[in-house]
Amino acid sequence: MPRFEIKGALSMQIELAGFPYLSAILVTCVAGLLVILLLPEERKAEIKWVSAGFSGTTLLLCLYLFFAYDKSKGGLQFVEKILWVPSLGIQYFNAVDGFSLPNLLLTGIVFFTGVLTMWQLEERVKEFFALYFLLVLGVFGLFVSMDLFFIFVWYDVSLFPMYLLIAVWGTTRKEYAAMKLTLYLLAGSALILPGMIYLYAKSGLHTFDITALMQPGTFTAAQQKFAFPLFYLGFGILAGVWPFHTWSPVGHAAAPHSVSMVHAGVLMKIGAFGVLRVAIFLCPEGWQYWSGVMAFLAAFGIIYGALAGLRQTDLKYVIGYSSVSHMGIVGLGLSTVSVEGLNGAVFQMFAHGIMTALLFSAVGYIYDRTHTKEIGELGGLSRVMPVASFYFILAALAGMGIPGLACFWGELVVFIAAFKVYPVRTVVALLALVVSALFMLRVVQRTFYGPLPEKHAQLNDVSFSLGIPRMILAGVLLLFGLFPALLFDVIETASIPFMNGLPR
Amino acid sequence: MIPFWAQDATHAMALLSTLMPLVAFLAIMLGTRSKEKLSAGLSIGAVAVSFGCSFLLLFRLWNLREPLEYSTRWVALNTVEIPFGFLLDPVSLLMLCIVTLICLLVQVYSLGYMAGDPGFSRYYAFMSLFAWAMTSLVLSPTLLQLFIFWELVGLSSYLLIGFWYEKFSATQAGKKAFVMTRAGDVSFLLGLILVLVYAGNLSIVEMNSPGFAGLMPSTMVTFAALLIFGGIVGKSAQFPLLTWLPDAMEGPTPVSALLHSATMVAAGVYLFARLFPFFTLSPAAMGIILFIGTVSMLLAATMAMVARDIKQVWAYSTISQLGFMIMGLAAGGYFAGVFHLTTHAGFKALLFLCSGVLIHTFHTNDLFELAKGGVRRLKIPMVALAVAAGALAGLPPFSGFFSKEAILAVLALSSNPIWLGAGFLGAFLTAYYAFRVIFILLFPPQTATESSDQLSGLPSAPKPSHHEGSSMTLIWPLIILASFTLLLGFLQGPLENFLVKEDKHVLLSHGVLGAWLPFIALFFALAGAGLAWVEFGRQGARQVGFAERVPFFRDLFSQRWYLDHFYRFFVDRVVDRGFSRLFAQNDNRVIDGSIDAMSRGTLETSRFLAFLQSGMIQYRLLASFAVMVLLSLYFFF
Amino acid sequence: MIVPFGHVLMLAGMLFLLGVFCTVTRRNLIMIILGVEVMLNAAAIAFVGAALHWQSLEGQAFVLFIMAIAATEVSVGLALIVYAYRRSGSFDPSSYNLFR
Amino acid sequence: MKWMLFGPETGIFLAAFFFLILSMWRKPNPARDHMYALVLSALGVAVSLACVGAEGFLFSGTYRLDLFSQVFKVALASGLFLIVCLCASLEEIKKRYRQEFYFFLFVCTLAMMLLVSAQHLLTILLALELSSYSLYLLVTLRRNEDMGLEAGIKYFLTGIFASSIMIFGMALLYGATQAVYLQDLAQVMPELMNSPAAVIGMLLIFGGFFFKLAVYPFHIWVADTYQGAPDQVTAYIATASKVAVIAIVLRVISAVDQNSAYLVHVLAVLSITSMTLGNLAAITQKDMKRLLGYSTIAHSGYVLIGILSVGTAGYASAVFYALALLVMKFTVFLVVVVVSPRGRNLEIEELAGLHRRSPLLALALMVSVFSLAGIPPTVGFAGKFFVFMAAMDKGLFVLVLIAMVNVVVSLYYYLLVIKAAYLNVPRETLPPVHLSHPMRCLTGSLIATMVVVGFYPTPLIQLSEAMARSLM
Repeated sequence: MPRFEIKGALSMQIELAGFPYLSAILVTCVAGLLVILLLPEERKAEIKWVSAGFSGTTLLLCLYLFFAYDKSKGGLQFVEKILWVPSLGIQYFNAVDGFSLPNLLLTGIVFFTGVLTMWQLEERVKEFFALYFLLVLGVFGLFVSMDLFFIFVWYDVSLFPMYLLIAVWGTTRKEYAAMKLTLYLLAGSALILPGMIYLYAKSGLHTFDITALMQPGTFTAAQQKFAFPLFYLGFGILAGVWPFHTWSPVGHAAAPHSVSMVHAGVLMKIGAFGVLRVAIFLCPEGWQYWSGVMAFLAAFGIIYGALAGLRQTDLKYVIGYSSVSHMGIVGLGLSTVSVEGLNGAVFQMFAHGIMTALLFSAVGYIYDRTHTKEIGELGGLSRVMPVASFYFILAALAGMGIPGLACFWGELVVFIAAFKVYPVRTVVALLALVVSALFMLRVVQRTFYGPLPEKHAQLNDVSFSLGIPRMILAGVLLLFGLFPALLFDVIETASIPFMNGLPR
Repeated sequence: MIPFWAQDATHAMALLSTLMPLVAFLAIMLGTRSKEKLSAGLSIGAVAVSFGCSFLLLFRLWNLREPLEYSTRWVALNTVEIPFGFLLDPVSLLMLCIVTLICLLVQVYSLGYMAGDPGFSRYYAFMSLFAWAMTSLVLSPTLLQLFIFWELVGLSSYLLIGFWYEKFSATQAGKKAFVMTRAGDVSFLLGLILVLVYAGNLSIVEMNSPGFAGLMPSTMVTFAALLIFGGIVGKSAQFPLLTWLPDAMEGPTPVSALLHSATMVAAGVYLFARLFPFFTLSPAAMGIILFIGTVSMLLAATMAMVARDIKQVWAYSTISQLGFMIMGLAAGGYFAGVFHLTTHAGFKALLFLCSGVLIHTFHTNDLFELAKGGVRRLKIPMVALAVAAGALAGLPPFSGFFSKEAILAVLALSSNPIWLGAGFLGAFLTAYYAFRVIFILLFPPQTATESSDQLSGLPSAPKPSHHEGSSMTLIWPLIILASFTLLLGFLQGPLENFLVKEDKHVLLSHGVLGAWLPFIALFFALAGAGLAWVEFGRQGARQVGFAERVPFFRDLFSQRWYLDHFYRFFVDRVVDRGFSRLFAQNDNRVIDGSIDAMSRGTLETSRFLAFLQSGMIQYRLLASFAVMVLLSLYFFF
Repeated sequence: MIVPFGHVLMLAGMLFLLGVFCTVTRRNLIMIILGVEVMLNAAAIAFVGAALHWQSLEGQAFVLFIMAIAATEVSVGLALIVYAYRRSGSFDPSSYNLFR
Repeated sequence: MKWMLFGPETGIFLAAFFFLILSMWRKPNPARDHMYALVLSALGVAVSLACVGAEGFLFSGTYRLDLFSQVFKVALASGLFLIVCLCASLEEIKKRYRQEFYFFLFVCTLAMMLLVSAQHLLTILLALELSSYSLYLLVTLRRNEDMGLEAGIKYFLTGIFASSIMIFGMALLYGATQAVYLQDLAQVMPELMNSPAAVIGMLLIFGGFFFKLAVYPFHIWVADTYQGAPDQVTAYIATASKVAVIAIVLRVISAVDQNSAYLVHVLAVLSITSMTLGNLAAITQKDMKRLLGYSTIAHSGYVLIGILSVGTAGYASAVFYALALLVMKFTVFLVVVVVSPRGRNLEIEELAGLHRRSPLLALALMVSVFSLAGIPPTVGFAGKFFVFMAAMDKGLFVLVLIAMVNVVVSLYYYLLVIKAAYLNVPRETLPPVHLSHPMRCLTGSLIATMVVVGFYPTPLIQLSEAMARSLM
């Protein structure tokens, strides 16, 4: 007689607050992926339309979430909880709060515009969009998940399509870059996983639920101090923390445009978000203990990225290094252990995401026409493609922190917060503002101004339809630059309660 | 979410005067780029509305006692609140009027000047952007809002300097302008954060209130004041960040007139005036500021003495005059500084617009070329130029005389006579270089004029393109500004009443020199002009200045005291080839190198291990057995 | 038991080591198999000794099975080796190094 | 009826016997023989499934039936069935040996089934020897006799060497404890944890298992044998054989190990060495099967982590990992078997252009390779995760860290494989790979299994936990 029984395999414990919008986002991605897989390879136009449709749906869902989120109530909303693996305490636990909402919106925007940016792709279309959907699926999953196990799962899901995306559709030294990037980032996960399991084992709560693990008193100070660097470095590699940033320029330069967009725009945010969601949420005391080091690495990374970017001759390398610099600002914000710092950091994640996406999107257009990213071979493009140049220049201006564009607010708030805590490090980081202005303007000058090389005289400007993704991104950049309160109000619903809940 | 609703008529007017240009900017960028006339019309209409509103405001609030503040919540963070709004007080209203007036004039002037340029619409869009940023800057109630528009003004400056982007030098100058002012801005931002950290907010009214001193320790006030002054140094092109302004002359001349002489660069001085009570909290900072103002004033004047490019002369003179204003303010002369700012805006814009006509007609910036071309035949521009130069030199009855005299009066009050001496020296040099230009233009060497008449067909002599065609749009703004320059000096009294009101803590006694001061000042100005006459104006003058005769000084002055060399060296060697290269190499060699080495090491290990695995079977058996033995032995430990 | 169990074990151990020595030193496939046989016999002696020591029959049963295993081993092994020898003409284990 | 408990073994034995008879009486007929094998192995699966609930002891307590053994028998039978599925065109084996091939395959499976139920040292020994000898012969059956012979000889020599060490270990253990039943051992071992003879005897016994499991230091045959054996046989060694040995190791260790620090240390050292060595050596391999051989060594290292984290969690994770290995290894070998050029081994470079030749196979390769590398959401990740969880429960943080570093290293060569399949341009354009419909279904369902179980591993985890509990 069978003595055992497999209990509850089908009768899962489910806890839902209304319609599962978050799962709907994930399911939309999966559905898009499956539909693309089932379409025959030759029907490229259909594949693109399907991709646009599904990614547009996710964008709408994200928008809905962003505006439906009850700011007066704050906290976790749209909770979906399913007991996934009972014996190990793994839950399928999705929810959003003020930290994840901006990132979710960012992902939606970049995803959709990324699909549109690749509208002219002709080579291995089906595989590209399938992998692209997989990549974004992981990103969405990570932002909405509140369970450590799933955070790790989504983290890796978002990483491994990168390899093929870069290696197949990439450009400069693509195989080397793809390999380097993948190994680098998975080396990060080699720190995260042990850290995660370590916390799980030490908590004794038998759960991966972040809300349960983050209760004060779950971990001793020593445990937190030990685990924090694991997460910080593990996720930090993805966020381009100096000195683990070298994958970023190489990877960005090699990746196809929309992948660069997602990569710099969203994937790097995953790293920062992971630091926030996992390292800071679970090990607040470790955070306070290590914050000085974080601030140092971040500040140095800011100036380092800017200076190293100054010498690059490849457009995408330049953007890659600027990303290192900008993500340093996020790191600096996170290191301040203050409400403002968190506000600024999350805002900067969003703003930088949109900005880099726009940069890469603009570069993508230029590269597709001129077939070069070498700054030396370009020049005077403003004359033949004023609109395309406009988008790039706008994004570059945002990157320099011009007010009226979203990045300014993130930087401002971070610097205000950081100056209170680390005056010297902040001053060093502020110097980077000058350098980044110098190198961004240098790029703009050499690429878009000056004489136009003969061979590029016949190029066309962005047509209206191709301009749509750039328009969206530029619009978002402006919108949140002019009305930053839209975003700050959301972020504060998370940052204030979180900081108030910290043991002092 | 942000109620931009007007609370009352005053607020509505303030809103209108700032936001109209933004509307124009957006409309041009989004819609009317291809329709040039419409774009220009939109822009000029918008700025005309702002101008109208600002003057209405000025009249409505002429008797304003308390600063009027309107603000709405823009961003509210946990501890940082950033409101958006307007602060209407005498100095902002005055500045607003200056800005909108000159904007309007310059935009009208540009109709003629920029006609036919392929980027006509873009030009007007940028001009509108500037007008919006500048008016908003002027009316900002908090330092943070001011900083935001400060940056935007810098951006529009960048865009307009590099307006002719095909020209390498123009883009280069734009970049330089932006980066150098950025350096100042960073310092400004730091000062701002410092104030924020101590005071908790950045309201200008509160910073200026007497109670502010209690919020911050005095060393911190000094620090903050100096850091904020760093921003002023950048924006107003003071020593040591002064070299961007002459380069900025690469932009179209109306742009130079508007941004780089009359309004934008004056924003620094405006900020100083704005925070005047705050700055006075720190005498140490005021001392340093006074020093820097003086140095800039004198350095720029020396540079102006040898420049051959007409716009460069005026650019140096702008730096010099801005330094002069800062001297006045730093010495405690609030009204004097602001008054000079006002008059300077008028006559400097005039100078540039006149020069613009000349340049537009003869297509050269070189003084001697212009003279050879025969600019003296352009009657109205030349007269206006002479008027403006007179004002610049500080000759009565032009406005410059009154404002300069006011500043010198303040300087005379200071305990250290060196500042007054510097002021007189400045006045002398100013008159000298101003009239140097006038005389060079008016009295070209005889031979040259004749030959140019005879050989007008030669390509060497610049030919006037449309001699008579200096259209009315070019001329009218000149006439209006010239009349202002003539009249403004006599408005000193009312303006002073308006600006300073009851708190006349600045006594206008004339110190040791007493009532003689105006005459001494006039004497120096006349001396300067006389020297210029001797060297450039009189019959048969060699037209070589005294400074140019000494090669050392000639080189020193024309190379801008080698400041640019220093910057070039700094950027090229230290930043570019130093840090940047170091870091880039570090990335390539050290970080990537070590990672690649690690990978190679792994590969080598892999080969080695794989080699070990392919040996003869017996060796491997032996190895296995040995390992088992070792593991067994481990038990005994 | 006349001989102490420890001595039997020592004998078995030495025999085992001899077998190992033969296995890893002799450059001949057949001798390797013989070495293994010796090792098996060492184990068998240990089993016999242990069976006596514990006065239980299970050790003896083991020995029987070990003998069977040894027989299989020789038959399979020799079959392989003879076949290999027919193809390559060599008993030397170092001549089998096709793979790398 | 007690003999019904012996159902799976009987079934497989009869099938083996059938092939023995067939080889004596009938001329070989590949298609027919394959059909027979398919049907018989499917029947074997069915019988095993039917007997999953069996429980009890047989043969005077030397043979134990419980959930643990019965599920493993299902796994073994399925492994056999899957391997037989790959034998449709058995190019690597001469026609006249086909029937013997099936015979040995079935016998080997039978031996492994016996192994997972073995409860007596002698049973273990016999089952192990029986399966080993079948495999020695299977390896040698390769059409390319030089390769087959060399692989066989090396496998054989290592095998007999290891098994004689194991037998000597048994003798030592018996001499020290008098216990030959595992349940007796469980009772006496706690007192003997400090007796050298008992513990070293135990270690030597494990030596025999390590040989089968391909754990350092008895991994020495793996690369050569994997490379030299026929593809199907290699697949069999890599899947079914490993699963069976993991089962018996678990059974033995659950009986004897009472948290002995020594054994944990030794196993930890061996685990680290195995995975590091396997992963490092795999990096520079050109031959796909040889690479998989080294990766097997590494995977054995991971499994050891689960095994040495004694306790239900550790055993459950090891069981999970074993079952996961069965699926993912098999999928890789499926691709290898189908894509292999005739009469040669598959070089990694020859995977070039696979994504054009057969997108499905390329996808299968990618998923299975990522699964082997332990990338979520695949079953391989879930396996690794549970193994690491179990280890961390025992406080083995450093071990987990090293294992994760190894995962990163291993990813390098796995990515090279994927790169070859998706990225490299083949030197000459090869025709599309033809896959029959059943094979397509099989491949598709394998991919689905790996992903779905990886994403929702709960049922499988519950099963492994139940199995681990039945072991205790």
